[in-house]
Amino acid sequence: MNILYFASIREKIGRAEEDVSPPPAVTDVGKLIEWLKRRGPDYELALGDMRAVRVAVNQEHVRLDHPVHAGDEIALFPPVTGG
Amino acid sequence: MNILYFASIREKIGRAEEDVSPPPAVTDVGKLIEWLKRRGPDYELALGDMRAVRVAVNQEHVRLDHPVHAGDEIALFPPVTGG
Amino acid sequence: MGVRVQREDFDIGAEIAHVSKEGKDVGGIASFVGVVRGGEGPDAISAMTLEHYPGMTEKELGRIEAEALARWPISASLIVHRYGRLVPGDNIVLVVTASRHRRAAFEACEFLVDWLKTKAPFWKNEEASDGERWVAAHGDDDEAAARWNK
Amino acid sequence: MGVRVQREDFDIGAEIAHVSKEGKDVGGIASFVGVVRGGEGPDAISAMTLEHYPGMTEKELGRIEAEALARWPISASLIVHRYGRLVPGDNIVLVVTASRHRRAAFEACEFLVDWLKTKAPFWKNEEASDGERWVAAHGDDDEAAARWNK
Repeated sequence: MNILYFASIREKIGRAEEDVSPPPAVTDVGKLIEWLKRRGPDYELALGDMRAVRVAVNQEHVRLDHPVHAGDEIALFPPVTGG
Repeated sequence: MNILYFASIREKIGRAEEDVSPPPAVTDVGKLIEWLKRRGPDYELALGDMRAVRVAVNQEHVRLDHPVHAGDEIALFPPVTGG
Repeated sequence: MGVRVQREDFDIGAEIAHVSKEGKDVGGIASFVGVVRGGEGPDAISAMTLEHYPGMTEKELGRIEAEALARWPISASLIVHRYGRLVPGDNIVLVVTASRHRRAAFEACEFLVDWLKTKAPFWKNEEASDGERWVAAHGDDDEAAARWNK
Repeated sequence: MGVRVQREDFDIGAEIAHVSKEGKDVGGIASFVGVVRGGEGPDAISAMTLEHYPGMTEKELGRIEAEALARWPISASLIVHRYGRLVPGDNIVLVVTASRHRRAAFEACEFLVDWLKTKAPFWKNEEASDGERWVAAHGDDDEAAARWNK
């Protein structure tokens, strides 16, 4: 699945986008984030405070229990600040 | 004094402006209008329904008891309809 | 700050840019353009002519603008009102208000537009298929302007 | 009807004229331009950069516009939002709504602007004398947007 990072989360992780293949146990957004946080301190820093993380799956805002599948476009970003 | 007519009142009276010298007894707007109405049927038609006549003296909206003097610019017009 | 009454059309983009530059610490510019409605059917007008009282109109528009500036924190504003014969699609009036805060800009702009539609010394003569007529003052617009007195 | 997200500036006059012509039976066009505030003192910013989520942004703006069209009798509308690095005085966003009635045009325009300021997927990075920082989402704007849910 393709993961996009935006704004401060993108800066902390150090990349805008990556393709990942999590294990089959990663079935929803919450589990995906827990899995990502174990990839290193940058991920832990970027995703540690879940109150400041928002998620979109295939460009729709979703909650942590939303399922994820191979082929999904998953975006992680801080709360929007508007234009 | 200089009298200006606008819109439907101008059309009924048949002129946009005239200089008049009413007698000394014409001391306020109400008396001026009564005096004008005696000048002919066009004036009577234009000024007969006082609910549809508004008055400005020297470019300020006034009531019928407002005094008039030689040298004043007096405007008679229907209620405004806005832009 | 400014008020103009003119026969000519106005350049909306240039006017808004000017107000935006004139104001200090501007965050938002609200504007409104009133245009001549065409429509279809028996009520459709083919043209309208706005008559006004030169000199007094500018004074009254200036007073309206001053009132808006007293009620809202507006850093720059403009009213341009046309007179003369206009056809459907033509611009009639432009109101622009710039402020640090968008809410103030919107409210002052709407206040000015409501006022202009009811209190500004213009008289409207409409041309339709059955001839021309002077428009009578009506109540809806007075109601809209009355909102602001509450 | 239309939504555009672009790096380039927009031509306010041309956009308003286009919306005015596109709409049927238009009597008034309300518009709002949001610009980068400069200001003075320690809070003053020297530049800001808007980041967005290409594709999702356009979808969300399209939804907002559809909601406005469902709530008010709007005959034409436009949202143009810029992204990238902007300096004080630069245009950020343009919202234009055209309607037969001025009240509908104003309300729909203000609704869209409130929404854009809180819900549109943009992230703002501000540059000031003491460095740059990501702006945190704040409460005032949410309150303004919440007005419309009452």
